[in-house]
Amino acid sequence: MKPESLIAALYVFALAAFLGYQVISRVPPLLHTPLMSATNAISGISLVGSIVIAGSLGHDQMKVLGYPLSTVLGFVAVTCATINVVGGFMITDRMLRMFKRKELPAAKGDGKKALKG
Amino acid sequence: MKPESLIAALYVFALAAFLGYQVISRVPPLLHTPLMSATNAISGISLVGSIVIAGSLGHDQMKVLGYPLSTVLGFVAVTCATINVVGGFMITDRMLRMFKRKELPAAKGDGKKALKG
Amino acid sequence: MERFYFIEFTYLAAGILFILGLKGLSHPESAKRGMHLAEFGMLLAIVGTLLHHDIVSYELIIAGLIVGGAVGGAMAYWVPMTAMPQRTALSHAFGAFAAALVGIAEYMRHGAELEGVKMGAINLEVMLGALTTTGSLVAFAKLQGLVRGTPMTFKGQNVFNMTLLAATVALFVYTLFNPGAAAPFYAMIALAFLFGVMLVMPIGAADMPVVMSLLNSYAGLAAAATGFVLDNKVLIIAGTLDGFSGFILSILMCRAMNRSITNVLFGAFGSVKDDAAAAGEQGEMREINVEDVAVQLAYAKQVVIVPGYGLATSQAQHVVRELANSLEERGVTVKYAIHPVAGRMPGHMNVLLAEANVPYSSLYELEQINHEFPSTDVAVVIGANDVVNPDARDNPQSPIAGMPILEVDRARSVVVLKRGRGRGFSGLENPLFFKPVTGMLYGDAKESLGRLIQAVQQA
Amino acid sequence: MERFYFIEFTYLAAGILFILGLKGLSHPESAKRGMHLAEFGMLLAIVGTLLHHDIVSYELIIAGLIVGGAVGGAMAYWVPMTAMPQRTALSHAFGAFAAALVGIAEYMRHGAELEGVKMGAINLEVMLGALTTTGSLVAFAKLQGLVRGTPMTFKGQNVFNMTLLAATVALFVYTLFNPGAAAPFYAMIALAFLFGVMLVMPIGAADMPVVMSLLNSYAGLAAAATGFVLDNKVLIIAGTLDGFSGFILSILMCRAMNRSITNVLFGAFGSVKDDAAAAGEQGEMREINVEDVAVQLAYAKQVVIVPGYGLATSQAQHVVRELANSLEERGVTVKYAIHPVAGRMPGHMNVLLAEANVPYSSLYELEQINHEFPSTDVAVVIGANDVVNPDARDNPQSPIAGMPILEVDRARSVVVLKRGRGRGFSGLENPLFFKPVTGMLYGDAKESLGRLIQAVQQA
Ligand SMILES: NC(=O)c1ccc[n+]([C@@H]2O[C@H](COP(=O)([O-])OP(=O)(O)OC[C@H]3O[C@@H](n4cnc5c(N)ncnc54)[C@H](OP(=O)(O)O)[C@@H]3O)[C@@H](O)[C@H]2O)c1
Ligand SMILES: NC(=O)c1ccc[n+]([C@@H]2O[C@H](COP(=O)([O-])OP(=O)(O)OC[C@H]3O[C@@H](n4cnc5c(N)ncnc54)[C@H](OP(=O)(O)O)[C@@H]3O)[C@@H](O)[C@H]2O)c1
Repeated sequence: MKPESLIAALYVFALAAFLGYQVISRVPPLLHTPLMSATNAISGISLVGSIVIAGSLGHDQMKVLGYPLSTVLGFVAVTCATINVVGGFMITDRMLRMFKRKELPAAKGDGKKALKG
Repeated sequence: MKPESLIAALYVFALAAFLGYQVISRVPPLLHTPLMSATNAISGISLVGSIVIAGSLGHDQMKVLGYPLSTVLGFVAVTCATINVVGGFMITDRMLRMFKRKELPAAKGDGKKALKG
Repeated sequence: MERFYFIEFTYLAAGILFILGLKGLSHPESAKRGMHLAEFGMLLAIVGTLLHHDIVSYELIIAGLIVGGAVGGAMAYWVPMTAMPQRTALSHAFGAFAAALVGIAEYMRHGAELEGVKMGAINLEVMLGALTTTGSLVAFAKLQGLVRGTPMTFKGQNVFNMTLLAATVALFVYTLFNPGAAAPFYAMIALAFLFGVMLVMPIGAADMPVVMSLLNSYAGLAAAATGFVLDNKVLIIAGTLDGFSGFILSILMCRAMNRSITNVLFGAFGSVKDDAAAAGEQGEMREINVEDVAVQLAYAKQVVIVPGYGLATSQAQHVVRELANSLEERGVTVKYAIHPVAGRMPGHMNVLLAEANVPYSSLYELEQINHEFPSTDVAVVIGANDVVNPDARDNPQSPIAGMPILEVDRARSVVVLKRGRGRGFSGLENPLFFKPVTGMLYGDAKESLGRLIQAVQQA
Repeated sequence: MERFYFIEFTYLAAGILFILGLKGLSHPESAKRGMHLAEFGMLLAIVGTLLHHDIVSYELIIAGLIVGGAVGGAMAYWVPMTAMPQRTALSHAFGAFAAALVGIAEYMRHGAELEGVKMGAINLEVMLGALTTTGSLVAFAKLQGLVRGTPMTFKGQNVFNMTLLAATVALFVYTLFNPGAAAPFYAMIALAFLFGVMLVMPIGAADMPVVMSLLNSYAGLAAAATGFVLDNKVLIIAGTLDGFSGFILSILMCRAMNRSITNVLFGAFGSVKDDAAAAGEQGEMREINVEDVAVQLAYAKQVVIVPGYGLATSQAQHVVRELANSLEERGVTVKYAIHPVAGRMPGHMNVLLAEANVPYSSLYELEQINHEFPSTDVAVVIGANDVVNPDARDNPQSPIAGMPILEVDRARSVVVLKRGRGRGFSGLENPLFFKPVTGMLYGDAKESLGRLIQAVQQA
């Protein structure tokens, strides 16, 4: 790793850390569960790394079903990471879709009025 | 500028932009004047660039009092930037020192009580 | 060159979109859009990566994406909301495992020529990845009830764990200076996997949420480390965001339970349990029958419902909503009081009730509702215990002293729905149940509520 | 190598410290500490830079630091608080000029071998730096009263400015592709300097604050560009933070004045003035003498003081504080109502009153105080006009319609201290002065207040 890139990476890390703190600390308790699954999904970003490895051929001797071992590990990694990403995002969406501000236009509201009036 | 460093710089820029927005938008009106002079002082950071130029010898022909022109420009830059930095920070401190939460232990408070009691 | 820039820009965009996505979560209105941004960001990052020039063949990639997508989709589609904690734990395991594998593969490929910094990053990535994987799996097993949820301890456990940790760290350092030496590297991984198990095993199921958010942040840090290994900034950004959210959440939880993280991890709770047991009963609980409760509710002006972990275990969220409806139809004002750590994960109650179509505008947080109890006719406590335990407020000796509570005991009358004399998560006795204002309605929350609804109709 | 890392780490640390510094400004308590962090960060960055391996001789550096430090210190030490705006403007000019010079020097040294991206960064840096320099100088001159504060316009100005801008941009683009060509580069700079003047000249002194924050953000962006040129990230961070704060502040100001930035920059305000003048007087102003005011104040329960630009011009902050004291000694509750855009720069009134030792706990913002006016016996308006103009609320036709105001006209009685019939910044007539509740106490704010204090003593 070239020194320049190391430094650059550290900058990104430091700034992201601040930003993470700022942003996350503003999420209301109401949304903490979605937050958990959302960050969980985002952490599936290691998928990016996995893909490169699964697609490129390592020059390592050990072969599994004709593929270099490292490549196979890459495949497993892709699978796991994808589970994480897809699962995480879908569940988050599902949860968020459940949060509603106002009542559905249910008979309820009217019933109430009817009784009040 | 190497592509890698350009990209890295862009990352830093983007993250800093977000952070700037988050942080600044939390500053209360009470402190807007100090904020102005503080950021003004911080923008004097170009001092860093100026110093390098004032300290290194450009291989440019034009000479001013024996110094290469670019170096002299560097000197002027250092001076200006320093004015900006020192002035900005000192004035900010001076302002902030004026902000007090509670009364100074002035006769006022007592006087009040005295009258009330 | 063009390609290089294109890829890098997809990554940059992804990073920005992730941030925007999390910003969106600051309000339920903007949350959905935020998530879609984040998802789009992920898509961008993937597309960008597929163009990477090292990639020679796509079949394994495609295969992995398809299999993973199918499994992930299925999991997301079929898990009930009440199984959220387990699912998240499992998902962590997968994510962390992927990170670990990437690290291992990287090592296999350029093990020898790795220099200090990069080797350190790989070690960090692999170690965090490994222990998070097994740790999350144990957490999953406990939450799912596959293994005993109670803390599992054995003699000399701490000594063992410490030596384990020491050995792992030693190997970590050693490999730093001899990247070529494969054996120690793999040994370190093995130990890390084991350490993950040892770390979570002694922790009770109820504490899992805290542990999980911690594991969450480890998983994030592992991803960030991967970013350092591959010199890929979007990994660093995403990983860091993740690491922080996990960390902040666990802090919040601990604060709301007022315990220290160390206390959670190295559970000093066991002892407390005993003292509490020793404290024993304080007088009589007044039982009360469905009809009386129904009448109270039917003719009340304001009713506040206080859900707790019991609501989750008995899946009573929908029935609660029905009860609330029938009361509101009678003109009763119904509000829900949500304690930050009611249930077993942050926002647990909010999700359950949202699932039952309760609008979040009628969910009230601690500060918003506490001052309303005095003017509340009936407070209905459904499977909640610790979060309404007056001792936290009144008794400085109590182990949960200082933990903010919902002050239901200030209401004109209180009805508690629970199955019996069971303790809450903290294992403490709850004086509320012995107060004159309180009536106990025994039985599984769901059933009790069902009977209540009918009774209310008659009333 | 070690040195490289050391330098880079000082920069990283500096960047972090700057951020912490600005975070500190989110509360007056933490502000001081925050600033010290930022200052320490700047120190670190400087020390780090001094170790840079390109540096061969230090005499010019030392000289520059000494001279600059002395001048800067003197400026900071002697400017009165009321001259804040001017000082800031001047300081901007210096900072921007430095950025421009760095760019020029860089160009002199490796002009020819600069490729696209870097040349673009240099151009941006130099252009922004140059126009900010002259722009800020003009702003300074106007605020200091060295030149006429009123908008200076001439026929065909817009056409001229547009061509000027076009020419600058053209040269900008040209130099991108021919970095070697020095003449166009320097021509661009010259035009940029000129453009800065043209940009600010037509803007009235009162609008300067907005312009200045904009220039502030340009200065920041120039610094950020320098960061791209020198591939130095701390410059990017600091510059970006600066750029954003300037931008956000100008937005806030415009919103509070409800005008658009373009409207400020290309002042459509002139026209409005005339209409307003046309509107002319509406009835009689009721003059009222010091003694009556004194009695009103002395026997009031609650008095709210509403300071405005007039307080600044007449430097009356200390006298106000004295008046408040003597009233409080009589048991009167005194509160200060601070409008976000009272005065001529953001937080102007806060600083002035802070200077006079008014604790910020007795300064109230718009939302906090407006509902209190009905229960206020006397509202004392000191040199404020637009910020208390009821038209903004009542008259949709008014050019400032919708601008939030302090609703003093709801108070039981209002006393307005001003010199005469002078209009406010907006140049509009103010119906408040003609309302029956309102009494006018003519004269310079400082003098009137002085007389008031004595009268109160007697009362
Ligand atoms: N939310 C979080 O993030 C989080 C994380 C970690 C720990 N915790 C802890 O979890 C606890 C949450 O407090 P809580 O009041 O919500 O729950 P709790 O204190 O754990 O009490 C749950 C109560 O529900 C009753 N119950 C269980 N199953 C039931 C059923 N099927 N029907 C009716 N009642 C049932 C139990 O009594 P019976 O057995 O008699 O029925 C028990 O007393 C707090 O101590 C908190 O610190 C929360
Ligand atoms: N704060 C900001 O950031 C900012 C920035 C840009 C623009 N502005 C604008 O500035 C205006 C501020 O409103 P404002 O009410 O504070 O001030 P204003 O509307 O400008 O009115 C100031 C008043 O003070 C009086 N005055 C001037 N000198 C005085 C003296 N020596 N003694 C007593 N009275 C004196 C003047 O009347 P006489 O001549 O009769 O004495 C004038 O009517 C707003 O329109 C705002 O939009 C503010």
